[in-house]
Amino acid sequence: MENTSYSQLQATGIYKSFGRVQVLNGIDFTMDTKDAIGIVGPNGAGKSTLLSVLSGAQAPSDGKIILNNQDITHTPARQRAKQGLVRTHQIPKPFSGITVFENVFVAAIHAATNDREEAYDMALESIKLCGMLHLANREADSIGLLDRKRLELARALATQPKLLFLDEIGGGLTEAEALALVDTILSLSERGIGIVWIEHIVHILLRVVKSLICMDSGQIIAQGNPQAVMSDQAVIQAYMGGSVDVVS
Amino acid sequence: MKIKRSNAYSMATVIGASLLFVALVSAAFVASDNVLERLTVLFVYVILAAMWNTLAGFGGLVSIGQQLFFGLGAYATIRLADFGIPPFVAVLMAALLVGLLSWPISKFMLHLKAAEFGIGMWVLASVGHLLVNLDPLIQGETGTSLISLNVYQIETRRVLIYLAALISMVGLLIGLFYLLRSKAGIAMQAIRDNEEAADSIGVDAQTVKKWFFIFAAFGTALAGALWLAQASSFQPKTYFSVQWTAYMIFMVLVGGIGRFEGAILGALLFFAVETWFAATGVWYLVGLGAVAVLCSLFLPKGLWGAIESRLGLRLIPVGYQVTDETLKSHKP
Amino acid sequence: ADDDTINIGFISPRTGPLASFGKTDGFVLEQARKALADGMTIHGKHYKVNILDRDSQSDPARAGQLAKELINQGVDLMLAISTPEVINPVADASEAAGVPTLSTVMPWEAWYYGRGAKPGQPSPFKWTYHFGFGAGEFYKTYMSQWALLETNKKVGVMYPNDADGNAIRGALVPRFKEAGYTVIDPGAYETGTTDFSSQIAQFKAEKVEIINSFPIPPDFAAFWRQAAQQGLNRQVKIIQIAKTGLFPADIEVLGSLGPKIASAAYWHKSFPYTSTLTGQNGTQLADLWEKESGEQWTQQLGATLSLLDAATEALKRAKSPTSRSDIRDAIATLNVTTIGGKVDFTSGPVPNVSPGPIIGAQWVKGTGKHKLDYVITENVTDPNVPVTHKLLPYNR
Amino acid sequence: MINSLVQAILLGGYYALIACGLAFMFQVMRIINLAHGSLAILSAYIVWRITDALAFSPFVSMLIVLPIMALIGWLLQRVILERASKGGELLPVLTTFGLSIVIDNLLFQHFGANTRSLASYVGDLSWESYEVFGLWIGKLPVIILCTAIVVIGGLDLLLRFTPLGRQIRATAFDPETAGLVGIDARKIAGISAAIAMMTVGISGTALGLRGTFDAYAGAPQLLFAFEATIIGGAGSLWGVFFGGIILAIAQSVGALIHPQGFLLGGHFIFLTFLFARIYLNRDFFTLRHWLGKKTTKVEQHEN
Amino acid sequence: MLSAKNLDVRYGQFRAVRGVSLEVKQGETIALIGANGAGKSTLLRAIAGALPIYSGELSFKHKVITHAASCDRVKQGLSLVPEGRRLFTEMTIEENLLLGKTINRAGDWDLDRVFDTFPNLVKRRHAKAGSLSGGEQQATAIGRALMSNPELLILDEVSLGLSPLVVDQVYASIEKLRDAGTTIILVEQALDRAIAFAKRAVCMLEGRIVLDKLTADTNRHEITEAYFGLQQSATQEAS
Ligand SMILES: Nc1ncnc2c1ncn2[C@@H]1O[C@H](COP(=O)(O)OP(=O)(O)OP(=O)(O)O)[C@@H](O)[C@H]1O
Ligand SMILES: Nc1ncnc2c1ncn2[C@@H]1O[C@H](COP(=O)(O)OP(=O)(O)OP(=O)(O)O)[C@@H](O)[C@H]1O
Ligand SMILES: [Mg+2]
Ligand SMILES: [Mg+2]
Repeated sequence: MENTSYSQLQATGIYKSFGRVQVLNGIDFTMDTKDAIGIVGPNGAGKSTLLSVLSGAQAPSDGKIILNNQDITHTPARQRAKQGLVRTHQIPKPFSGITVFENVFVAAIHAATNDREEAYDMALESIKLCGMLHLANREADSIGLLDRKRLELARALATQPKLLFLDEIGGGLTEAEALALVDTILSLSERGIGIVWIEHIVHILLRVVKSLICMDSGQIIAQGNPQAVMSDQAVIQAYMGGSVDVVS
Repeated sequence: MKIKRSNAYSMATVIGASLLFVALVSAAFVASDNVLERLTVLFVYVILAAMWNTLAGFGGLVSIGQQLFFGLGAYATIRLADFGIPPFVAVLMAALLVGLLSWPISKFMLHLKAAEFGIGMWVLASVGHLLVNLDPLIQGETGTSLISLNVYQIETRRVLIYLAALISMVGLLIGLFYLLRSKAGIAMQAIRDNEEAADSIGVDAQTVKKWFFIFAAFGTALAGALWLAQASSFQPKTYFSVQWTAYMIFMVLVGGIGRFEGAILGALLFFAVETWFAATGVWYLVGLGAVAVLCSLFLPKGLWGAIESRLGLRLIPVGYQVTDETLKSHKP
Repeated sequence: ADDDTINIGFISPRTGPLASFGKTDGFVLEQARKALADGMTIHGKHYKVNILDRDSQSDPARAGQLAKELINQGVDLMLAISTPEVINPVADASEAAGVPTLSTVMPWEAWYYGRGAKPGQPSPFKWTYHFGFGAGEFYKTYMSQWALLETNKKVGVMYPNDADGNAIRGALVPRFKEAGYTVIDPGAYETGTTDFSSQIAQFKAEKVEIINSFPIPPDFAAFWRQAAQQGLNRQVKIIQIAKTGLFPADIEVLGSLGPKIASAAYWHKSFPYTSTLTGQNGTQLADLWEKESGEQWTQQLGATLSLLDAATEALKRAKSPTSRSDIRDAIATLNVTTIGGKVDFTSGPVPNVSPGPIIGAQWVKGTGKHKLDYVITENVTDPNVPVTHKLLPYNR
Repeated sequence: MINSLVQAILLGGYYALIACGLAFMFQVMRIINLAHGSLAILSAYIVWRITDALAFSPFVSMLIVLPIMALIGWLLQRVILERASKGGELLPVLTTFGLSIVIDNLLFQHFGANTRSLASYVGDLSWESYEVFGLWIGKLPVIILCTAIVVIGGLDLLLRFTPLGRQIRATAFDPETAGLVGIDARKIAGISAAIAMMTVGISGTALGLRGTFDAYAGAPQLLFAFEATIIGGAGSLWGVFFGGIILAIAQSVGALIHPQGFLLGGHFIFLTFLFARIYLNRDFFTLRHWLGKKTTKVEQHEN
Repeated sequence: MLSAKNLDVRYGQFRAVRGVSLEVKQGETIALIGANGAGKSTLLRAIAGALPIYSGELSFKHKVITHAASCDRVKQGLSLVPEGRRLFTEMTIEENLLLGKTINRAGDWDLDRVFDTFPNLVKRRHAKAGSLSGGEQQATAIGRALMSNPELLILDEVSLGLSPLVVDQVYASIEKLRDAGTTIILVEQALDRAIAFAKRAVCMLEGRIVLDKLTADTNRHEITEAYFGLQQSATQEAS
């Protein structure tokens, strides 16, 4: 397991269990921090859990996580966030008692910069990028579910991430909205932000990612070129079924 | 300007508050004894309400055990005075000591969630009380008195305590104001709403909570020490009584929880109610309880919350408002 | 205050947990106001007398605040009664403000040492005075009471960690020992304790025949019921309690365990004195109360009236009854007999204190209209009080 | 020593009984009822009033009081808790705190300052005892302990295995969604509160029988109940039973160490449990993992 | 079967649903579409009784239910799978499903059948719902609604968060329901799927219904058109 010189996120032998339930079963996973990677897999495969482990919200039961040659297995989430490793939550967790702007601002001022003016700009910028400017002064508990998901994204963006973990932020969008989202993510990717995106709407995902991972029962069952992964027999069996929703 | 943090009202508030402060300072030399003594009590109430609001309103940490710090503040004052430290120095030192003590306490207590925190604090207050009872100087519930204050002439003493309370209150309120407007202030509210999410965006929840906790402990201890200074008697049961927290809850609930102005308004109201109705005894207490219940049910944001949403009045803003121009300028 | 009105502040616990002390105060004040309706003539000058009574609500913080308010309203004399929770904060406020204050009904040691006075040093108090029982009186009374029955002289003591308990422990335990008693002291307990099995076990093992305690009513009920469950009641000949047992209701709740509990009274309706203020004697006062309220008399009736007696006597003796310092001087040299007995500040054990009687008594099954009667068994601290009954052993 | 232990267990039965209503509301209805102690005193007063006025045995009076308490619970839910719990987790805490002040003082206003007890109405039962192997075991504490077992066991079965129990839990968790699956949420919430208050009625009677009470006696009862509840953990109501007993044993041990240690002992065990739960839980998983996987211990992060 | 006249639903001052009228006939299947924030969930929740109706009238099977409690609506056969699942997270899957049976309406849905339909739930049946993955939760939520044997089943964001395989399974089972004559309203953002499944498409925009047609008579283009105005600006804003 020798370290490579360029910037890289590397997870080796990740196990995670909740009591008796074994959720992650030896995940090995490496990515360049500028990659855009998609993760698919049946419900309950452990995708979100993997994300939690990588972002530091949960500690792995076993395994090692290395970012840029540095062991971050035991680094708490808040420090990973400051190092540029940020996630969104599948079930949104807004700060419901403060406004949308404040939600995003608190992220900017704590993870990205100490300068207030700069943080204002960063916050406004990410809110704008997520198309929520008109909601900026609304209290976060008065916005609907999809806006909450957008808020998750805006908040994560305001931390000026280097590596962004997205957990099902495209669900429930109309097609036009989804396409807009794709544009947003692509632009992030072009800026050199690494993306790990969990999504069930495969055709949207495939517009963004260069490489795809499919998980099942806490293991990676296929990874690499998206087209190849999607036509993998194991993937079709575990994930796609006879679905019409194939690569378009 | 992209973000507004103050408004026309808040400018007026600053001026008004400064004038009021000057007036209150000069009152020390002209007002009647009774007025000075009552105002001292009011200042202590304002401190108590503001400190509880700091924890519960902005941090979601509902403590039913703030009497711990109130009592310890008074106790430490007695102890220090017994060592021969001049009483007013002892008051400040006591508050600082209790603030210091609250740091290790915070290490444990802040890991607790919601109700466990609240009740845990209550139990801790009870432990503090029982431990203070073991001190031979205090002689258990017998207590003792801060007789070293008797060296001052009654007039001097009254004025000194009044000024000490006034300055403490103003200092703590200003401190609180800056704390809330700082980056820790907004972080505290984020933690209140969802600690895990706050953690995921780089907020150091334990540290932020710790500072709020220590600040509130310090302020509450100062209030306890001041109360002792103006009452002289120290009986542990009195100072470690949950009733102090009940008063704090009442003031904050009625005034407006999570609102800077609310705590102050609540303290004023409580003070007024106490002044006028306390003599009615049982019915006064029944009334206090009933008003607290009604307020929490029908005015969950308190009187100030109602005023704020009715009139759009924000005297002491601690939040962030994106200006209309910014909103417009970003629209295509 | 204007020159021909004397204002007296009066603070007592009328509501809250200590309300059984203050229950009769309204009635006694009414008697006093009637007597003072025409004012007082002192050194040839006529004064109106105004009593401003306040309810501390059993809250010491409030008691202190009320005292300050009354002081600022210009009272000439402050009175405080019943328990350290009322008296100490009031006395402290008065001491700070220089207002003469008279109080009664708490052990004077807790009043004196509990407010920062140190033994052997001069009194730090210039304005505050207290009369009534103290540990020394309890000692005399107990010695006299316990000698009435044949026992093995083993005393189990249960003193809580409160003002009364601490004042009593320090003063009594060594003296019991000197007097030849074996004292089994498990140590101070915190009020609110609900299980006393270790103390009970110890008392049983040591075969104590006398128990002495200063508990609050809930603690005593818990203790004594558990003691009975453990069979301790069968070996105890004298159960001598103070504080609980002042009022009949405290004993009634014990049901069949209540009668024959020994007690000590700071006042009893058969005290042979009359009030200097109202002219009533004990029986008249108690009967009037029973008639008006329908409830059994309590020793608080006489205690409150004796405070008012002493206060008015001091006023009469003051050079000018509207000058705080003159009143203070009058109190300092006061020597009168009130409905509660002698109040004498000229010869106290410490300055500012006049010790008063505490008479041995016992609760027995009622023979008249009450469930329990309170009878006098001993009178060493005031021989003028007639002994009416023999002390009955508890376990028979 | 053994005697102390036996006494502690008996006392623990009382704590469990007084705690179970609180725990029911806390664990199941998610309401922290700070008026719990005051309500227990209220019920004790009602039992006392009926017993005194009608010369019934307190046990009979209790049977009369149970429906009254149920009604009080139902009203409490409808008038106060329903609204309060909409405002989040904190609001009921504050509301019931206010309520307890109201109840205490109204009780004082109505019943006055005298200490009361139910013990004088049951003859010598309050202090009679069995003598077993040289141990004296009070009859009343045994009755109370058994009652605690029956009440807690009954509630536990009700909650776990009956449709009503399921509906109660669901309603407490999310009344709106409960409505969407066809539960009459208001009715069920009312029933839950009524059940909780009936247990409070029982514990109030126990309180009145074993000790004395006055209008302000609620607060310490509340604290004991809370300690038992939290020591017992949030798992099931049985936890509360053991919580009560552990609390009582800790108090006894505290009293053995230092005469003033009775209450302190209870508080310390409470705090110990509280923190042990936070810290051990984390270790617990890693420990299991450690044994299973034979890898180095992995520290868990706070989150 | 369901008839809404001029429904208005508000959050405080904000009118989220504005004068919506909608007739649903027995056996119909309706796809409710609309942009994010159009008011779909609000409308459905108001129909199910989870939100108060500000004005207008709602009737179900010829009975006015404008102000009926949500549990009474379930009793009459109206069941909602809410957006965001809203499971009882501290209870097991099985308990969640059994709760759906609180109103024991006649019909053939029971535990076994739900587990047949969602086999991925079987091995987790005694797990707390809160510990499930998003998709497992969605399946449980649908199962719970089915347990009451509804006549009108309303599904808000049916396939949100489900893997394609499970989406297929879910659709297979609601197709069975549809074919058995159950009336269904669903919110589905995957237009193709919605059009393929439903006989009628209803499109909302800013709280109003702007299109209501049989799917046979319309096409993707017309539907996208229906909320185009909003879409265009959203796209611009985001890019
Ligand atoms: N609790 C609430 N308080 C205030 N406004 C709300 C609330 N919930 C939703 N809204 C607002 O009501 C409008 C309609 O929301 P609704 O959730 O019904 O839309 P929707 O069509 O279901 O959208 P989505 O596709 O996001 O689920 C939105 O503007 C939203 O911001
Ligand atoms: N805190 C927890 N306790 C117990 N089990 C858990 C916990 N969190 C997740 N699980 C279990 O771990 C498995 C993986 O969950 P995870 O949320 O990672 O799935 P996922 O791949 O994200 O699925 P989905 O696509 O449905 O979101 C699931 O079976 C879930 O029930
Ligand atoms: Mg997931
Ligand atoms: Mg919706």
